[in-house]
Amino acid sequence: MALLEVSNLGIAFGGLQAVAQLDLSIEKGHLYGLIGPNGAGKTTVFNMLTGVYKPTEGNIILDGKDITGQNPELISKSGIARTFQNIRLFNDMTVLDNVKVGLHNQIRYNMWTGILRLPAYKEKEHEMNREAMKLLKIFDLDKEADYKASQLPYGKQRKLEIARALATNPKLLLLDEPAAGMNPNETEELMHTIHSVRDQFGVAILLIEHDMNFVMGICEEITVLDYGRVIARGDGKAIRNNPKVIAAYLGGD
Amino acid sequence: MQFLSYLINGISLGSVYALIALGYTMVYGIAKMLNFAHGDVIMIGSYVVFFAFGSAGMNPVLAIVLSMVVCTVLGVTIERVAYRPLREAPSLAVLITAIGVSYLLQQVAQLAWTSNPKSFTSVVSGLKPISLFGGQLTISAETVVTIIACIVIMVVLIWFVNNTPAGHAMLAVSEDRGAAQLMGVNVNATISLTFAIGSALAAVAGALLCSSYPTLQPTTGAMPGIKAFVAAVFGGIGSIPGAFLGGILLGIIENLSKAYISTQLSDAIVFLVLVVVLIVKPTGLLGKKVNVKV
Amino acid sequence: ACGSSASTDTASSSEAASTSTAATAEAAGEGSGAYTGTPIKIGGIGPVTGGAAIYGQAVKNAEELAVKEINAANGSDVFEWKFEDDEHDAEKSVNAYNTLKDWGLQVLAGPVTTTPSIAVAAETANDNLFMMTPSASAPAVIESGDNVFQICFTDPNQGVASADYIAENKLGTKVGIIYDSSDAYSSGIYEKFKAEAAAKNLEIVTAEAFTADNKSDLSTQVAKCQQAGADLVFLPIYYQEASQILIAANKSGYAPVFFGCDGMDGILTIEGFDTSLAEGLMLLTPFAADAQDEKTQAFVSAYKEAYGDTPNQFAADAYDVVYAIYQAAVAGGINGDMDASDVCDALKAQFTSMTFDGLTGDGMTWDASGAVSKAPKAVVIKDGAYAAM
Amino acid sequence: MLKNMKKSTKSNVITLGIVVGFYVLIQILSAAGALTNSFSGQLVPICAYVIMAVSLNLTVGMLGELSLGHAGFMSVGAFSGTLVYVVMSENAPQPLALLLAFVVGGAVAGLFGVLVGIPVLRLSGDYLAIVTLAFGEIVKNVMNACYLGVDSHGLHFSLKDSASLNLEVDGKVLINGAMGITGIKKASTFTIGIVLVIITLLVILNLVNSRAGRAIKAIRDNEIAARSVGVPITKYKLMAFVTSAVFAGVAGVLYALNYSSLVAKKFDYNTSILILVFVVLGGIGNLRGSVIAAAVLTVLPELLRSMNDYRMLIYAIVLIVVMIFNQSPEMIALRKRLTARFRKEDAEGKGAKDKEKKGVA
Amino acid sequence: MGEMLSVKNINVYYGSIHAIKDVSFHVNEGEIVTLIGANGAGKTTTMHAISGLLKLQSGEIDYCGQTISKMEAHKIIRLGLAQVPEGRRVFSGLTVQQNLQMGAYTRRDGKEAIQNDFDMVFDLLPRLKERRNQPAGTLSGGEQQMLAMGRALMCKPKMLLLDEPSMGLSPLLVKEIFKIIRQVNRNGVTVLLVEQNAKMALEIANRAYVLETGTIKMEGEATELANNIEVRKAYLGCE
Ligand SMILES: Nc1ncnc2c1ncn2[C@@H]1O[C@H](COP(=O)(O)OP(=O)(O)OP(=O)(O)O)[C@@H](O)[C@H]1O
Ligand SMILES: Nc1ncnc2c1ncn2[C@@H]1O[C@H](COP(=O)(O)OP(=O)(O)OP(=O)(O)O)[C@@H](O)[C@H]1O
Ligand SMILES: CC(C)C[C@H](N)C(=O)O
Ligand SMILES: [Mg+2]
Ligand SMILES: [Mg+2]
Repeated sequence: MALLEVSNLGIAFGGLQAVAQLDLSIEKGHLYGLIGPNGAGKTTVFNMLTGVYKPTEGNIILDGKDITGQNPELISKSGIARTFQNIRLFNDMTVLDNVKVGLHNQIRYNMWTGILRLPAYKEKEHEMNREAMKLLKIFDLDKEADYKASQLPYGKQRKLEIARALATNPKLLLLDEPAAGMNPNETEELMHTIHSVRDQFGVAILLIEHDMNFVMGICEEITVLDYGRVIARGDGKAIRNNPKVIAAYLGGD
Repeated sequence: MQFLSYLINGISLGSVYALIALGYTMVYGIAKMLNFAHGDVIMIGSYVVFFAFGSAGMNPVLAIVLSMVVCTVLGVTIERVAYRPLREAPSLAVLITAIGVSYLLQQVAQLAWTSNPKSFTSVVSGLKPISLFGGQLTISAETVVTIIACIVIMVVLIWFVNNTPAGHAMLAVSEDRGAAQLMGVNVNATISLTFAIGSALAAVAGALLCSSYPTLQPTTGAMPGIKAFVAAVFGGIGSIPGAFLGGILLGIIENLSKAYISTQLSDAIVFLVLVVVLIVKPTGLLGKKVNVKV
Repeated sequence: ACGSSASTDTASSSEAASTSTAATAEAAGEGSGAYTGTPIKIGGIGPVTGGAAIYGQAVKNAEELAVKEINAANGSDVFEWKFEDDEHDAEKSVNAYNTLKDWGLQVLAGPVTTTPSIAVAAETANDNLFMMTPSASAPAVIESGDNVFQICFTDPNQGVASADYIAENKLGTKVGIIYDSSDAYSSGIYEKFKAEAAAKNLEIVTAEAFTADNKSDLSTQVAKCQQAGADLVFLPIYYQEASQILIAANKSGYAPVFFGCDGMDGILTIEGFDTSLAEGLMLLTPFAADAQDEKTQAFVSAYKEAYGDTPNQFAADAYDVVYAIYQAAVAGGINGDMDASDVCDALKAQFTSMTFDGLTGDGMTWDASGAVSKAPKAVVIKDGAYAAM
Repeated sequence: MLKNMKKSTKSNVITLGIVVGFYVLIQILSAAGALTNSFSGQLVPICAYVIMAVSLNLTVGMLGELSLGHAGFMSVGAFSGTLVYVVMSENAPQPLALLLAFVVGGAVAGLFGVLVGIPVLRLSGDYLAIVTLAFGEIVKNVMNACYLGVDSHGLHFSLKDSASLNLEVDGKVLINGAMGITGIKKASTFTIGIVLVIITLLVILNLVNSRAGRAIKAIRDNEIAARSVGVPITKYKLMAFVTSAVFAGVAGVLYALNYSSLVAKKFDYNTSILILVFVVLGGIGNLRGSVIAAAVLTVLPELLRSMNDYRMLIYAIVLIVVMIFNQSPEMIALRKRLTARFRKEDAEGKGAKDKEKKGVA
Repeated sequence: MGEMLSVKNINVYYGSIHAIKDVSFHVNEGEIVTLIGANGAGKTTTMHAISGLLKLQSGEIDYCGQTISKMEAHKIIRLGLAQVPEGRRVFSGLTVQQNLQMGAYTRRDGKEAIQNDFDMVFDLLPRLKERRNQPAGTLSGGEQQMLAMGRALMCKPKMLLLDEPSMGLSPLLVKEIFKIIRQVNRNGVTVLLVEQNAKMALEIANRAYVLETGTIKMEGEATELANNIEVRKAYLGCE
């Protein structure tokens, strides 16, 4: 069985069927792309996978466990982490603390340990700092650890979001337009980073992106949505040449 | 019959709350600030009417117009001096300044007019109360006028906001000031206009509040101000019909709980109902649910 | 225990003092020079800002007036006086007291309201500093210590007296009550009234409360009294709210006998109030500003001249406090050089033994608990003025 | 990163140092007899308000929720703690009674914190503010109508009047409605106050700089993101709210036991607002600021006594002016530029130090 | 062709952060000029400085022969200088239609003309027509981006400031947007464009400036820069 099994997933907002009859299956450690025109329902799929929206139909099974309709906290614990299309950082907290919040369920000690500064506090905090810095280093953010998140430029904010998501030690990482607002060089760099993250953490990655070089360069399999429905599926090459995809999404040259 | 009379008392009180709440919600809805000095602007307005109409014998309509002018100038000045410098500051900062302004107005009123209570002569004392069921039930002229004023103001406000350029500017400012500026909206002028309208409404509210409940003191505006704020939230803050509905309901709940449960605990009951309603309907009765797209 | 049990020695001196007071009051400005020592530092505390400011202002004015008169009449200064604001708040009142102590306070004429007074009384008891409140009427105020005195009636006293008066004069058979349950004074009177009414077989048909937070609309309370068929409504509340009740009752055509306590005094002075609505209103009060006696008239005109307002009973109380202290100080040989504790002991001895004639009563005496004994006057409002009953 | 650790620790040490320094200073002044009655009389209330402000800052600054009913928690704490003290001090040693009073006051307030916490989980922003305001008003109204007495048959309770308690003649009314509790033996001292301030600061500072504190701040900054990384919102919102309530309760006991009487009216909306003023003026989320603002603003009206009738007028003006001076972005930018000029090298590259990120975000 | 916009030695601060350092450049009437630069270079800051959302510390900005650097943002817009801000900034509580209406807020040329432009925008961006009554806040990211563009067009500007107008758009729409920009420009609107997609930006632009950590590092004809090795390396992702 695959890591993520989505079957017949759908949601409607009022009269609008934003996503319908979506099937998706992602293997452990896979790099998977989800693309489609604006408003196709990609972000909505992410929102259902992470419990932000409750699907009106269908099932989501992660690692053999049905997580359909669970709340985001639980889903995070089950092993799905994400970034957001509109960046959502903890703006008034430092870069380091942003990642440490991501470690919330990984390195734990209870409230009293913190308040009474029991020995475990120091130990665990050190561990957290170590882990967090390790992650920041991967994304080349270690020098900005003390900055407030809001003071980072856009591109770095995107990276910080990914670092934070990774801190939750997910089995599946969802990235919503990670390269938006980055120039080609930065995008290139990000591709490498994502590859190495996958290799290092063995995490499956599902990503949404409109930058075709990025998607084609990185994804092993791609699903294309249009008006909430799957219109194509396959590897980069197949997608690039699919006439439906060209018509709805890529546009002919 | 008795029930009806309590109900009418409630509506009467509620219509006053509603009138005040309209001013609150207007300012809140556009400027996104809780203007805790609103009640005190009402108090100042009432004093103006008291002296112009009660003491100097001016025509009541003229007295109210005068009071509206005074309150508008006052409201716009307060906004200019005390709130505008904090436009970009956290909203709590403005809240605290508003509280400072509230203290200030009360102190000024006390120094100017002493703390001795004044008994307000109803501005509609010329009108006859409505008598129903052969006199078993009377609805005072104040109540009738207040309700009519409320409805008229509500309708005009809704029309204004939705159908005039200035109204559109208000909507835009309430959503995103920076973006509104980029549309060519003069944010400061729009907020000033909002305060002008809110304060003019405060003058009307003051005259009618004191006509129904005639004791006038420097603290007169404080409690009705808070209650009206509660009413505005109850109805869904920022929503004009919500303010009306919230005000009326608050008045009714307050009076019915006095009538049938306990006069001693009626405040607690009113607030309890409010809490329960908000738990069930977290954005108030007519409040928009804010859709955060993730 | 009242004045009668005091030793003859002090009793005679108090007599002497009381005549001298009367003399000063009458012949103000002549410079009788009864007091020759260092001025005594007397302080007042009360709310001069905030919701209860009317009471504090009245007390402040009257104290100032009394001190000025006494100093002028004496030729040399008897009192040095200072007044501090407490915003009707216990914490602020204690702060005010401490500020006065820093100034050198020897005698306290205050605070004005009950809640602050209880807090301050405990402090004065600790310091053994003489305190006399003009208007804080709860019994708990004087329970704090034997150094604390009241010049006003206590609340229970008024509640009982009102019930007795109503019963004896058969003013009504079905009694409704409207009181302020968030106010110590009002609920204090209400409770005792209720108990006494039961003893006197008065039927209480309904007791309705309001609070400081919902007092702008009292129409429902009035309607409930009307509904219950009350032919007399007892109003142990202050005059602002009472005026609202009268207006509301008038609107709904309800005309029972209204009966109030000392807090009702002032209703005729509300600017803009249609005094015809108060016609027939009865109240027990120790003071009426339009009483015809010379003392009251002199006081009222002096007050009006100085402050532009008609004084209410709290002003009269405060005026009496200063004069009573003056009388006691002269009789007890008190001097501003003494320390506050000695002053206190001397004043205690005087007050528990002397008799004082003031604006708010003749022949006032105090027992060791600090409570005053004086006769309440019942008045009725007739033709827009108080008339004795 | 180490620097970061140090920075927060250093800041905490400074904050506590200020408190201890203040205590020592007062002791010295007092020994030298240089302390006025007026000032020494305010020491305990100052401590109580400091605790209130610091605890409210946990809700407002850290959790990011507006509370207009903090005095309500103070009230329930004050009444329950005082009741315990009044009853216990008759038959238990003084320190034990006192300790118990604080524990019970804090616990009862905490319990109410849980109760109010439930709507907190569903509401936000001004709707929550209204619920907390409502809570404060409900407490005030109910306590004003609350009569509690004790006689040989045990406790009697009524929401009507003391006569309805039906006490025996030997009975004693403990809480007498609007009159509240009277005849309290004054038990609070400045030393107790300072100890409580320090405990409060330690607990809240430690909490804020721990895993739980980060979770709370994360919820404040972005609830959706916090959820997405698995922070249980319910738990941490409640934790912040209840902790804040507990300390308000303790402050209530400290405050109440400083006076001979206790009335519900004291803990009204105005008091809640006053505490909020301390928090905002001291800086939202800045605990040291809360300490200083609470102390200064408590003393200020007393310092203005010489202004007589204009006292509160001036207080109001000071409040407005300070607020504008402190919070207006122009003023902040101006101040920053001035300080930057003085510490040029220091300012370099330390963007992280700048608190304001407002601009045109 | 005269200078329509000239920016002279401007300095902008965020608190004590010096974000824009002595930047000067100009845009001639009828041109498309693009600003390229890495993340955090100060492109958005420059845009905000021009439109009046941020205050200058020093320097001057002239537009159509008029100094606008001391002018308030809303007055600048009235001079025909519209901006599509970074991050879209749509009025999320208002519907698509109302958002577009706000775009035409300053226009006084009659209902009909405005109605025409409505049709024009709906024509260019048909998705907006589909969603005309949906609250803008619930639109997808790309839809919001279209709305921001449409809203600026409704203002009938003389000059458009575009801050990453293609961000979050599908490849098809990116092409579409660039087409629209070109078309608008042909209709007489001067454009100042900030883009991460430097390649396409340089394709349609006449001239370009390269911004690096708050200072202009290079300037020149667009085609020239597009062939510059450094630029190609740094911004176009070509070795
Ligand atoms: N809460 C909501 N209420 C109403 N409609 C919604 C809501 N959320 C999304 N939609 C609609 O559902 C559709 C799908 O939106 P979604 O955000 O998933 O698109 P997307 O594929 O991510 O597009 P983009 O690439 O532009 O981000 C859109 O048309 C959007 O307007
Ligand atoms: N509100 C702010 N407060 C403090 N610093 C800021 C603020 N906004 C931007 N900055 C800083 O100013 C510099 C320029 O930022 P700006 O947003 O103008 O860059 P940009 O070129 O538009 O980048 P991007 O491509 O990421 O949009 C950056 O270093 C950024 O960190
Ligand atoms: C002046 C009055 C309001 C005082 C009142 N008798 C009290 O005890 O509080
Ligand atoms: Mg999307
Ligand atoms: Mg930018």
